[in-house]
Amino acid sequence: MSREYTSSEMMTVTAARALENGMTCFVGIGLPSEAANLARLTHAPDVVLIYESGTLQTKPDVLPLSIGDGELCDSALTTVSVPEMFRYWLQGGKVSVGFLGTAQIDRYANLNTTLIGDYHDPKVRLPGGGGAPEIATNAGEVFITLKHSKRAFVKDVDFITTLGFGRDGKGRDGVPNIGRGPTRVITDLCVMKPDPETKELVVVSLHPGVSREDVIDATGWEIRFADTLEATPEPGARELEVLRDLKARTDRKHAGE
Amino acid sequence: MSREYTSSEMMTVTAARALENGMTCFVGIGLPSEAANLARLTHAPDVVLIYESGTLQTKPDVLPLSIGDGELCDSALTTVSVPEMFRYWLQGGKVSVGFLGTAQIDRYANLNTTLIGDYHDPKVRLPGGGGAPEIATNAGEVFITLKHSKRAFVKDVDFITTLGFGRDGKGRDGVPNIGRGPTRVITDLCVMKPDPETKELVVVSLHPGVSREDVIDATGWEIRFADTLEATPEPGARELEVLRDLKARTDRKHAGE
Amino acid sequence: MADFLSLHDAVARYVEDGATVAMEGFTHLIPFAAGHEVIRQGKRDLTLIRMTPDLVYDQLIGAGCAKKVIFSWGGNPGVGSLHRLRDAVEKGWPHKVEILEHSHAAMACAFEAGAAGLPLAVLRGYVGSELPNVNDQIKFIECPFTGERLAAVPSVRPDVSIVHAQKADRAGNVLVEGIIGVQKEAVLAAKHSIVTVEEIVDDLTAEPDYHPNACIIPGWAISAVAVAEKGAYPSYTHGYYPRDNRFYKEWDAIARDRDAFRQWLDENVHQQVANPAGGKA
Amino acid sequence: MADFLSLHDAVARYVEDGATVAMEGFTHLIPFAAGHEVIRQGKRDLTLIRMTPDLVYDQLIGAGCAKKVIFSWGGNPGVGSLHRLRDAVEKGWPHKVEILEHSHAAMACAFEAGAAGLPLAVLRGYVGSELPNVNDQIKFIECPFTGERLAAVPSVRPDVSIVHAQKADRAGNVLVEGIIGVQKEAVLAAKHSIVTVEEIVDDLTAEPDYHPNACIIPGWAISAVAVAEKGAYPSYTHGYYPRDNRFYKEWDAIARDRDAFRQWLDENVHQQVANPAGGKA
Repeated sequence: MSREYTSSEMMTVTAARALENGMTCFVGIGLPSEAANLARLTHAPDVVLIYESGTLQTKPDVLPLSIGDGELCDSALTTVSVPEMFRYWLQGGKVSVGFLGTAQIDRYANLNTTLIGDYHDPKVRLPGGGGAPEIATNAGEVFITLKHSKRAFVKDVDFITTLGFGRDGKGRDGVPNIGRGPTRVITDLCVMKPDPETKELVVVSLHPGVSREDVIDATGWEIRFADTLEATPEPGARELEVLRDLKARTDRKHAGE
Repeated sequence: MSREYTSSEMMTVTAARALENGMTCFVGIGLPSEAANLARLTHAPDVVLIYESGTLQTKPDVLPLSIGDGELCDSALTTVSVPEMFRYWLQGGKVSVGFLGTAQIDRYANLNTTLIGDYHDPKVRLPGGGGAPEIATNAGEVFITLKHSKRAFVKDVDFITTLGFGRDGKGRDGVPNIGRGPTRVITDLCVMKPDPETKELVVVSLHPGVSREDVIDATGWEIRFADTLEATPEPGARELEVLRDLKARTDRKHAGE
Repeated sequence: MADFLSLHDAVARYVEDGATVAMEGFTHLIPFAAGHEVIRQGKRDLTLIRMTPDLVYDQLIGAGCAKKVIFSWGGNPGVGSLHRLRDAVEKGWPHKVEILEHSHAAMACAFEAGAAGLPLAVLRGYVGSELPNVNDQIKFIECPFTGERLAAVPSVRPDVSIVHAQKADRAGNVLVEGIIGVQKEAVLAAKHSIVTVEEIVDDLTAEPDYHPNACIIPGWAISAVAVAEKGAYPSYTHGYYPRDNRFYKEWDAIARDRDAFRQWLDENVHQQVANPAGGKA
Repeated sequence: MADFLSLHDAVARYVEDGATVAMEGFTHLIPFAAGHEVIRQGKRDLTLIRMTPDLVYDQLIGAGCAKKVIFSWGGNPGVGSLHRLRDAVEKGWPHKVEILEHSHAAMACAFEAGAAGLPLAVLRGYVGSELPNVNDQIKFIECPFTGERLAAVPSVRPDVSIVHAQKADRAGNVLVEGIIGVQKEAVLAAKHSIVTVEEIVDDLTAEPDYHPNACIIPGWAISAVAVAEKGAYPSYTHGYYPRDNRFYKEWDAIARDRDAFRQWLDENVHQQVANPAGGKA
C-alpha cells in the first residue's frame, strides 16, 4: 500500500473528513457523493446520506452515476417521493449538512451552476439549480467541494444560482429560518472557510506540497490566508485503500452496464 | 323473502340508488357508508368508495364502525396518508360525489355538526366538522342522508359547519373552483332537491305510505313540494336481502370483537 | 438516534406540564398506552392536538390533564359523543377546557406544513363555513397568480408528538403500516417525539415484508422509542390485533357518568402501572 | 377507468401540437418509449415540463418538438451537458427554445400543488438566489401568522402527463415502486395522463409483493395505459432492468454533433416503429 496519492484523492479524503459520524448529509452528485461515501466507509459509519431522488439513509456499494441510480434505492432505509424529500426532510430541518459541488464559486461562496455569460445570451449553459438553492439555505450548514481553478474561483459569479453569503457577504443577515451557509470549501489545493465577520473565503489549510502561490494562481480574486495557516493532514493508508476500492468497484459496475 | 321493509331500509335503499356505477364517492361514516356499500353490492359494483382515513377504493365485507376500521384498509386498493387524501384526492378534484350525514340541516342544505345553542355556551356539543366542510365544497356534488325530524330539519342551522347554499341560498355564487353542492337529500320520508333558482330544498319524491303532512310535521320550516311530486320506488327484493345480510354480518362482526 | 426508553421514562423526559402535545393515529394506532402513562404521571395544563380526540383524549380530559384541545372531529366514532369532552366544554368538569376547532382538511394540511417546516398551510377550505368566525387562527390569503381566495392556517408544531407503530428496529427506525394517518407528519413536525411500538426487530430492511416505499421513520428523526405491547388497544394495530369495537361502544356508558369514569380510570389506568396498555387486554 | 391503448394511439389521442406536457420519472422510470413515440408522430410546439430534462428531452428538443422547456436541472447526470438543449438555447438549433427554470424544491412543490388542485405552491425557497430575477413566475408572499417572506410558484397543471411504471392490472391500476419521484403528482396534476408499463397483471392487490401503502395510482385517475416493455430504457425500471449508465456516457458524443444526433434519431427512433422503446434493447 503506497502513501502516494493524487491531488484528487487528497481533496476527496479531506472532504470526507469534514463529515462527522451521526451527521445527516444531503449529498450532491459527483465529488460530494464520493467524499460522503468515503466518510461512511471509514470514520463515519453512521453518517446518514440522503439523495434528492428520495432515498433516505442510503449505503450504496458503488458510487451512483446519477442522483437516482437503482443502487441508491436498493441500499436505502426507505425511499420517499421527491416532494416529500424536499418538503419534510430538507425544508423540515432534518438535514444537518448539505454537501455540494459547483461550476463557479465566488469570494462570498455564492455558487453558479446556471450559466456563463449573460442570462439571455449565454456563452455556456450549465445544468441549472437542481436541489442546490434550497439545500444551501435549509440545511444546517453547507460543505462545498470542487477543483481549484481560476475559471471556477471567480471574484463575482456570473449568476447566483445558490446563495453563499450574497454579493456583499450579508445575504443571510436577518433572514429567519436559514442555515449557517457554507462553512468550508474543500479543493484539491486547500481548505477555505468564510471569515467570521466579512464572510469572505479565507484559506485556512494548505494541502501537503501546495504553496500559497499555487492557490493564488488558481483563484480569481486576491485570496486571503488565515493568520495561522494549517497544513492539511495527509490521507491515511486505509482511507486511500477504501477510496480506491470504491472507485474501482464503481468503474467495473458502470462499464459493465 | 318478504317485501315488507322499515323506513330506515327505505331510506338506505333510496340513498344507495342515488349512486351510479363508476362514481367516485367520498363516504361519510354511518348512514352514508351503509348506503354506499349497498350500492356497491347491488347496482353499482364499480362505484369507488373513499374514506377519509386514506383508504382508496375500498370494498369492506362488513360496515365499518369507525372511519378507520381495519376492514377498510384490508379491502382497499391502497391506503394513503390523511394529508394526501385531503390534498390530492379530495381537493385535487378526484371525487365526484361526497356522501354526508348531519345532525342539523336547514332549508338551504347547510349542515351543522358543531353544536346546538350558542358557540360559547353550547346546549349540546356535537362532534364538529371532520371532513365535511371541504367534502361539501371540493366534491363534484353532495348527497345528504339523515332521518327526518323537526329537530334535524330546521329553518336556519345554529351554526354552518358545512356549506350547503349559505344563509341566503347564494353561498356558492361566483366562488371559483367549487362543487355543485348538495343535489339531493334522502330521508326516511322523502327525497328533496334544491330549487334550481332559490336553492331552497323542495320535496321531489315521497316514499311509499308517506303523506305530505308527514313531511310537513317533521320539517322545521314551511317545506315546499315539487309541482310533479314523484313516488319513490319501493326497495327491491334483492336490495333488501343484500342490505339485511350486510347488517347481520356487521352486527356479528362488531359484537364478536 | 432515538433513545430506547421505558414508556415511563419517555413520558417523564419529554412531556412537561403546559406542553403542546399531539398524540396521533387516525382511528388506527392510537397511542393509548402512552396516554395512560401521561395520566398516571399527572401531567397538567397540556394543549392537546389531535384530529379526532377519540377515547384517548376523552380520558386525558376527564383525568384533568388538558388545558386546551385542538381538534377537527370530537366524537366516539360510530357510537356518539365524547362525554368527558362534552362535560368539560359544557359544564367545566373537572375544569374548563378551551377548544379550538378546525376541519380535517385544515388539520391534515397543518400537520403536513409542520412536517415541511413551514409556518402555514394553504388550502381551498372553509368556504362558506362559519368555523372561521369562531377560530381566529383561520385566515385567508390571495393567490398571487390567480387572485383566488384560499384559506391559511398555522402549521402544527407540537412540543412533543406521540404515536404508536408496528415495530422498530435496533437503530430506532420505525415502521408504520396500514392506515398511516398523520403519524409521520406528527413526528416530523414536533420538537420531540415518542414512538411506542409493538415489538423490536433486528433490521426493518431485512424483514420479510420489507417494501422500498413503506412508511418508515428513521431513528434519527425520533427522540425516544418505547415498547408497549398492545399499546394502541382498544384501537388497533394492523397485523397485530383488531379494534375492540365493543369497548368503544361500552365506553359510552362509562364516560357518561363521572363516577363510572373515575372508577374506570382508577382500575384501568392508575392501578395498571405494570400493564401500561390499560383496558382489557 | 383508464383505456388500454397502444402507445401509438395513446400519444395520438392525448398529445396535441402546442400542448403542455410533463414526462416525469426522477432518473428512474423515464418514459423514453413514449418520448420516442412523440418524436415519431412529429408533435410540435410542445411546452415540455420536467425536473430533469435528461436524455429524453434532449432528444425531443433536438427532434424539433419543443417550443419551451420548464425544468430545474438540465444536465446528463454524472456525465455533463445536454448538448441538444444547449444547442437550442445557445445557437437556436433546430430552432430557438424558450426556457423557464426553477429549483428542484420549487418544481417538486409545484407538482405537489398541482396534484392537490391548488393554483400555487408555497415554500421556503429561492432565498438569495438570482433565479427570481430571470423567472417571473417566482413570487413572494408574506405569512399572515409570522410575517415570514416565503416563495410562491404556480402549480404545475399539464395538459397531459406521461410516466412509466412497473405494472398495471386489468382495472388499469398502476404500481410505481422504488424511486417514485413526482410520478403520482404528475398524473394527478394533469388533465390527461398516459402511463406506460412493463407488463399487465391480473390484480395488483393479489400480487405476492403487495403492500398496503405501496404507491398505486387507481385506474380511474388515469386516461390511458399502454404496454411498453423496456419503456424506460436507457433509464431503468426497478425490479426489471438496470440503468444503462454506459449509454448515458455514450450519449455525450452522439448529442455533441448534429449529424451524429440526426443519424442516431433516424436509426433508433424513426425506424423503430416496431420497437417503441428505441435504443439498444
